Amino acid sequence: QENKSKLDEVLARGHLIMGTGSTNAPWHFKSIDDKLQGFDIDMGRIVAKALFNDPGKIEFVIQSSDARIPNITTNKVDLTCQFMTVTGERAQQVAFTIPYYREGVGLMLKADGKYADYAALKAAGSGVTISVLQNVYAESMVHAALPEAKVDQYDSVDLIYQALESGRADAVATDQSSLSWYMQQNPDRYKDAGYGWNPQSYACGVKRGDQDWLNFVDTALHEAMTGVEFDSYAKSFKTWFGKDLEPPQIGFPVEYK
Amino acid sequence: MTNLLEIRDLHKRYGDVEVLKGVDCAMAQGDVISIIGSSGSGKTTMLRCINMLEDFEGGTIRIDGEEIGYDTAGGRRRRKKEKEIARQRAMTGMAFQQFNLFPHMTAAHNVMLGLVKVKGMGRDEARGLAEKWLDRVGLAERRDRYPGQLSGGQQQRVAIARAIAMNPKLMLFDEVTSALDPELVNEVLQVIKDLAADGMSMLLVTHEMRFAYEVSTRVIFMNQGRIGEEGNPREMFVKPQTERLAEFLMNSTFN
Amino acid sequence: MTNLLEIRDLHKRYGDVEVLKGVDCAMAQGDVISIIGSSGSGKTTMLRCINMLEDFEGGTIRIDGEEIGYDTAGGRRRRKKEKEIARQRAMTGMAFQQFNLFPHMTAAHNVMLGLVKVKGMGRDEARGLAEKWLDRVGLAERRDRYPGQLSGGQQQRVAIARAIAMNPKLMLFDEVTSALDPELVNEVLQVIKDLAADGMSMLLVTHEMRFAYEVSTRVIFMNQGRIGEEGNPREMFVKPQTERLAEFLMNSTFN
Amino acid sequence: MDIAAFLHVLWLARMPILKGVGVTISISALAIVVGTLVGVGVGLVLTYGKGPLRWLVRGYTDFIRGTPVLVLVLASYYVLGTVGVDLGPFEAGVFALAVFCSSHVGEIVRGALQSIPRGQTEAAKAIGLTFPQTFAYVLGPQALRQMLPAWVNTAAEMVKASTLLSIIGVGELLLRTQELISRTFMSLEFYLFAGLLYFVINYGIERFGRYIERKTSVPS
Amino acid sequence: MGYTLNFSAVWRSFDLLLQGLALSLGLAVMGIAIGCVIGLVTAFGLLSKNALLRRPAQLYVTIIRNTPILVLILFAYFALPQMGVRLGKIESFVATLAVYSGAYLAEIFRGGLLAVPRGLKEAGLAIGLRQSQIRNTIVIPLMLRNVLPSLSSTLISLFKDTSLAAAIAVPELTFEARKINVESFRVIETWIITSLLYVATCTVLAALLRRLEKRMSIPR
Ligand SMILES: Nc1ncnc2c1ncn2[C@@H]1O[C@H](COP(=O)(O)OP(=O)(O)OP(=O)(O)O)[C@@H](O)[C@H]1O
Ligand SMILES: Nc1ncnc2c1ncn2[C@@H]1O[C@H](COP(=O)(O)OP(=O)(O)OP(=O)(O)O)[C@@H](O)[C@H]1O
Ligand SMILES: [Mg+2]
Ligand SMILES: [Mg+2]
Repeated sequence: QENKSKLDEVLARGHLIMGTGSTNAPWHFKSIDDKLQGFDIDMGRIVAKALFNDPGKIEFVIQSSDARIPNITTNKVDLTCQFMTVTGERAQQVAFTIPYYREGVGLMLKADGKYADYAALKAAGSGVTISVLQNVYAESMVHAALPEAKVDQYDSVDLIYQALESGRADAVATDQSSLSWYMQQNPDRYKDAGYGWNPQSYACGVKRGDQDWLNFVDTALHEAMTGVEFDSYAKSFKTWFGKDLEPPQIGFPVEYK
Repeated sequence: MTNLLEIRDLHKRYGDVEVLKGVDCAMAQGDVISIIGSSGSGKTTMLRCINMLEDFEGGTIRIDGEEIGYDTAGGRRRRKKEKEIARQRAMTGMAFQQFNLFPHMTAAHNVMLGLVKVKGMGRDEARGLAEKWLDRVGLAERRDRYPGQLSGGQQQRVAIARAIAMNPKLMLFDEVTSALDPELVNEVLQVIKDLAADGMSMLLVTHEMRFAYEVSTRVIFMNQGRIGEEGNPREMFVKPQTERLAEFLMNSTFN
Repeated sequence: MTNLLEIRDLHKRYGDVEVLKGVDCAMAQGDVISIIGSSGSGKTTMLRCINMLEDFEGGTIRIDGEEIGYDTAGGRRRRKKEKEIARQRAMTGMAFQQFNLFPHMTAAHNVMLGLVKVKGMGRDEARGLAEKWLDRVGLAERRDRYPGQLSGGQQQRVAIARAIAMNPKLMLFDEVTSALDPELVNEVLQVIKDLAADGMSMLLVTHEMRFAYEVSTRVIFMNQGRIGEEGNPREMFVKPQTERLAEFLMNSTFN
Repeated sequence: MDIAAFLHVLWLARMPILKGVGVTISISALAIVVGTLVGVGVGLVLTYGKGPLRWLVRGYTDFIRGTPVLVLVLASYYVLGTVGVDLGPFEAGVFALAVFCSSHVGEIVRGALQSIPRGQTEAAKAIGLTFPQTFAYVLGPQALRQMLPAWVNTAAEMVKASTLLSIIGVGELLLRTQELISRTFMSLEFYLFAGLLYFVINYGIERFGRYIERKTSVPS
Repeated sequence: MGYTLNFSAVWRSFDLLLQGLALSLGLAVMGIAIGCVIGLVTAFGLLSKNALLRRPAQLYVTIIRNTPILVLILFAYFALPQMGVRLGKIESFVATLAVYSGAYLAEIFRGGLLAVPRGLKEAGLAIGLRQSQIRNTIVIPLMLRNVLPSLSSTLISLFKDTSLAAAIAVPELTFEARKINVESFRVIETWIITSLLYVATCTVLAALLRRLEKRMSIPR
């Protein structure tokens, strides 16, 4: 009983409980037949497969972004994979796994809009308004690319797109993955401004202080990106980001290059 | 000389029910007329028509020769403008059974309101007049009390002062004592008596037969929307002409 | 024979003000006692103590020998249990100035409520009794009306029927006619007269001097929280012994 | 907006929306029922209670009424867990709304009871009714009529507050709507449609309240 | 459970919360002030004998009161510009709150107006006051005194509704709190402090209203 690892608990339970969202494509959202899908979801299934050799043995707990860390710390979930940006401050509260995606911020414009590209936006100075997801550093993040632009922060992804659509904003600044998914769903209406910046890592989170469990999840993700489960990872990557991955090189492990 | 008040063939209905079925009445300057009659006979309604608190469908009411509420020109009858009616209402003063003092104003402010807003008097002048009238009704020391701090009898006296201060040509009283405890009735009746002695023209609905008898120059007995009998109080109370009045008087003297 | 009601040295205060300053009173079966006195003299308070609607600080009240509201044993005085007090309250019936009918029940249900819930009577039996009493007060046809559909006089008669139907040993009436229009007063007074004729013991606070004179076997004049004078109505009204009563009677007979 | 395209998407999404409506209605109904039962107790203490108990309940209602519902929701989901009561999101959400509802109903009950004339209690006492009987037959029924309109308002308030449970992942109508938007990106259309559904639910409650009011009105 | 509270992240951004609170208050004051005017006009409309005034007033109140305010906010901010009405985000929110509170206040004012005895209006007529004078010197002052006790509940709810302005990027208190959450993930701590700020503000608001009630109360 004492100091038993979460790993044993999950194995004994027979399924994994993962916290995630349901309102952000292509990361975690609902299909037409009301099933959760997306890249985060697939990461969860990879961990479930590692645990039980069955990607279906997983239960999803839907949570808002605000709930990601509290649900870990109060044991509501075993693991959270929900496009969580790794920061030092957050790492003091939860233990991050190895990253499973590297994200950057991009700018999206209306195809028939006033501004042609990044240069035009930058030239317009304080005349442009950029809609972004709410964040403490949202303002400085935008200003890194467009030093004078006005910044409007919304609390959900659909609203930043809506702001662009209804003319409340001149461009959307958000994750490139989300932007490319959105443009793929709405062909010909939008265009990329052709500028990317602000790299960040996405990782899953588990409760602090359980090295055993963290090791296990790390191993599962690591082997998905470089080892036996690479095919599942690559297939998911292709589905949600539309790009084919080079298979890992045989020979000397890439980590030690 | 024109009559102070002249009512001709007054008709008033509420929905399907005709409440006043042709009332005629004339009143000279200085008259004090008591209106008696059983409940529902139309006494209140008649006063309310005179003060245009109710519209009426037929007949004319004139005060000092001026037609109240309507213009009848070329056979067509049109309600006067609201502003004109407001001016005419100020020719009569009215005191109600429920006092209807404005609860958020002191006694003095209750009296001053009409003086300032209707007569356009300055506040100081209005204050002086209000104090004069409150003194007259015996409330010199209660000027700055609110209605909730006054007894019923005192409230009713403020209400009378409020009406009188507007210097109306005619005062209307509608059962001004019947919401009062028996012991408070006298203070109010005394005020009305004093006004009568001063020559104020008054029309009062009352259930106090003794008072009607003592104070009025004429009594009107209303019966089912018409004037049933009318005359000098001494004659009417002692020798009622109609059976209905005799019956009414019998019932009214139990207490 | 024990007295029906016996009050000894009753004291009651509201905060700092002593409202009853030692009232003694005894009443035999079948007595009809009118309590008169000016406003604030403590008449209502006395009735409310008898019915334990108010706690009181000193003295005893006994009905049929049973001490009301308190147990005084070995010099210590303890309020009885709420349930016991409820039972004792049912020994007296009370009618209020404001009727206090239950607005969400018909006349018949108002009367039945106590019969069913307090006396534990069956609904049919209670209904029969309620109808009998509503007939007695002349409301046979209005049994199934709600209070809002009845005139004040009719409401007051229902209230009396509600109290009487409980078959109390003693009826208490607190100014039951003073919220009524003058013409409705008579119907209620008539009901009380009939009850008196039937031998019901009654204690009534009233401002109707004429009625007190006609109906009561004894009159109590309350003055500033004490019994000022007490006796046979014929003597008291004609030859008051105290100056205060003489003054009070003079003021009360204006109307 | 392209109406035809929207209607097509709407038709495909009918099941999740219906489920969302179902969850919204069950959350609201549970919260209203539990909140009302507790609220009646709260109202009774506020009206007739004495000393520390009353003082305590007064503090409870004032604190709850001043706190945003969102905070109540988060607190019952996370903070209750730390004291050993581990509720699922649905139960925690219903609990939070019921607590919120009880403080409002408590105030409504107090207002209704206090507006009944004292004479009613006295008349009931005078015919020998005990206090519980007085409450059951005289005060309660009258208070019920009195509080009906305000209670209907509170019920509609609960339906609107149920949207906040989306934060802790309860699949009620708003979260369902947001899920649909995240796939279809028709935000305005779906938000307005959800607004319409909420309107229908609340209007239904309003009509129901009117109906009960008419049914129980006393002729006068 | 072992969760230890750590408020350092909240204190670091506390000035943001205070700025947010100031904006919340500003939004509430502006929105509700305009709402009062709308509510007053609508209340007179609701009581009008003229169906041309009454019906639209009823329709307005029914629709607004039964629709979640979030939908109204999104509609005003995103849909109205597509219909040619473009307000800034603050103006848009204030307008929405005004329209929303107007509907609630209209109902409250209506109740207060009904409680002004008819006799007082007649007494005003009898001394020759015009309708508008009666309305301004007698009816409205008395109505305000009638509604003050029940107003505090509504005003507190409306104040809390300013938290929804976060949805359209208005940096009020809830918006700032969420920002701190996203950064630090100290969700529980942030909400504890934020809700204390809300509760404190509501308590002050309620106390002010009680003071006002006392000051305006009529001596008796
Ligand atoms: N607003 C109204 N709507 C309908 N009927 C009314 C209205 N006001 C009065 N009535 C009816 O008009 C009739 C006359 O009423 P009025 O008040 O003039 O009688 P009254 O002689 O003053 O009686 P009381 O002595 O009871 O005051 C009554 O039958 C009454 O029911
Ligand atoms: N609840 C109360 N709190 C404080 N004082 C009260 C209360 N009830 C009555 N009093 C005071 O007690 C005194 C006696 O009141 P009570 O009602 O018994 O008089 P009353 O003789 O019935 O007068 P009335 O003829 O006006 O009904 C009055 O001075 C009254 O102001
Ligand atoms: Mg009348
Ligand atoms: Mg009394």
